[in-house]
Amino acid sequence: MSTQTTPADFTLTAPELPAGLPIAHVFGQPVLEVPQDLFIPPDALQVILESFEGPLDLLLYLIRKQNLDVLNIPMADITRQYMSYVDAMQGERLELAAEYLLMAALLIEIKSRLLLPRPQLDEEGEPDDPRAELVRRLLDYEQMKLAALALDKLPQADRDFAWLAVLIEQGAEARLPDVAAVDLRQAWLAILSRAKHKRSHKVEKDELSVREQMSWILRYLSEREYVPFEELFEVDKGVAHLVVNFIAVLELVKEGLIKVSQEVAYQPIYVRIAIS
Amino acid sequence: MSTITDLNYLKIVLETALLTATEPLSVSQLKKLFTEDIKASLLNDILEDIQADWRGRGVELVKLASGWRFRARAEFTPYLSRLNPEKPPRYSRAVMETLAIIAYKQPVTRGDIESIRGVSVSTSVMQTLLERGWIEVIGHKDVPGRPGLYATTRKFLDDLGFVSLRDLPPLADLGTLVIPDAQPQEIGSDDAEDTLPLDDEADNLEPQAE
Amino acid sequence: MSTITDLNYLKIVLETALLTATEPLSVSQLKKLFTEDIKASLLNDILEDIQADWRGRGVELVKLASGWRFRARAEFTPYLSRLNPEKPPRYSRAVMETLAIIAYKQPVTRGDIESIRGVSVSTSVMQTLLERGWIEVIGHKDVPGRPGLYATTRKFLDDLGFVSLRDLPPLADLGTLVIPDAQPQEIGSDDAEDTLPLDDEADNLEPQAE
Repeated sequence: MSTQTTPADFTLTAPELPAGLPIAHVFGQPVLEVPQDLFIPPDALQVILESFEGPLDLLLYLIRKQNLDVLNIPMADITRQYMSYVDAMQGERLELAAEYLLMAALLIEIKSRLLLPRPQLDEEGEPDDPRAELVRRLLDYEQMKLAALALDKLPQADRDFAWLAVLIEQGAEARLPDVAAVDLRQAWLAILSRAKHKRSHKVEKDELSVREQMSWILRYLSEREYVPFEELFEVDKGVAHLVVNFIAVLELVKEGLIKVSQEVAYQPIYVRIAIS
Repeated sequence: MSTITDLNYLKIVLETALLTATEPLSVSQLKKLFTEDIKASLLNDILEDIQADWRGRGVELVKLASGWRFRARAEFTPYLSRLNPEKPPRYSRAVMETLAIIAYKQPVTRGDIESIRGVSVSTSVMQTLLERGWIEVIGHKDVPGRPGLYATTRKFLDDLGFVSLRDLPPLADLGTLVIPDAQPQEIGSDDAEDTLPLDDEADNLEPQAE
Repeated sequence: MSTITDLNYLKIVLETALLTATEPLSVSQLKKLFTEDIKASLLNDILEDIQADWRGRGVELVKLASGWRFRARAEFTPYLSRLNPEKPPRYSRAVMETLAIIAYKQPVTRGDIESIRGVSVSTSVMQTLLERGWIEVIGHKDVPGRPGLYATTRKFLDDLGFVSLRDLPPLADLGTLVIPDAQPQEIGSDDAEDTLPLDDEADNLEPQAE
């Protein structure tokens, strides 16, 4: 693909990039530097790790931070620093660690091959530097990382500019908009992106079925005054359903939406909408 | 630009807002475009001015019950209908976000929706969904004002082809896909603070206006 | 109206179609507005004329991958966003890096993306870009598992204001990434790895007492 054409005034200020980027946000404050002594408070570690996009990103950060020549990576230093991150990470985020461990293994392998007295020769008899492949991957990744930043800075439809929407009144009967499941997901993404602190409004399937039952119970109660507790439970729907229904009742009580009452012990329990 | 003294600039902003709006805009909505307090009478004057500018063109600015909006003149419909093979309309983002919140977090009050969205929810948005038969009030919360509790209906599930709410697309992990929005440079009004999150990445991620 | 002889009327029809269109209109679509056969070159002239008419206003006519479309100038977004706080999300680095790899290296498989990023790419990242209509599967690679080949869509180009992929920001030259402080005299792209110095590593490789 040709990359010759340059749109008007676009310039990449590539190499300085990693320095200015906050590597993490701790309590809303940008953290620009990992502490030199590499003591990382355990709470901050997770935040720092989440701000890296993977082992290549972390490695690149370590190299760029120290202004090292990518072609001449001091393997011992970098491997040691890298390992201190991975060690710290292992307790916290095991699922992340696999990809990072793979990279650690690669670093150690390169380091050990460099220690061999005579470098291996490639087919053409040239010394074969074991770091070459790693360097290629690092540079390829960095190139794409910068491209992603450049793309993100471009004005995007709807986010940065609006299309025109002048109405055409078509005499025919008005058609109702279609909505598909994915539209709901996209809507939620927009809400998340605007949320003040990135609260993840995670809604799991289990929670959803509770929410569904909560709505069902409220509907049921709204048409009746007092309902015996048992009446809310349809026994033939199975144990899972009963449990979900019971959690829904508890949740409704907690939110102050229904009242559950019993006059005397062992007497029937009644449920009603919480209205004084 | 701290104050808008240039009437022509004011006019351009108004015209742009009306051309991009998907719904009619009332004068009080149009006021919100500016942090300065602009008199309704001045806005009305400018709107009539814009209306006059567009005379003799294919599109006209009209005043409807709910506000001002641009629309194509009827005489051009024969041309336009050759182009548009009736694309189904779309709901505004406000409607879609409100629907998503009711679907995933029901039962919720309007206040709950507003606190999740971070912006107020207009009556017309709720009305759109109620009229469609996709949401309903299933009770009232026992707090001052006794706000209605909204839930989705059977019809909502049917129309979207779901059997139960559990068929909704899962939302797990969505948090990793987006980043909190950057604070736009020059929105100073106090309600902007509620709607737009302060973000410390602003420097890196600001869109470049060219 | 049997024939359109009046160029001005032709222009009004075109402008009206573009102001009301919900997506970009190509010249061949615009031709369909008229029962008469209008030359593409004439239409292009008029389109450029309309474009010029709108200079200095809040709205501009732009030429995109799939055709012509009116849009509000980015500088007015701060005003407009006071009316509509809802807008599409700002995507995370994972999403943007995936998009960049697809845009610059297309067609690519998910495996290709993973090997460049060095981490697995979650399904929800791909789904987000597919749902946004920015990427699509354009075929399958003839290797075991027949993985899908991803490419960017026209909508991606339209939404970023491009006519073609050649308008993408140029990639940083790999050579300029090599040495961070010194300006490299010459960039020996492919040979670079052969010049790796091996000897001065000795210091670093010695076991160090801690």
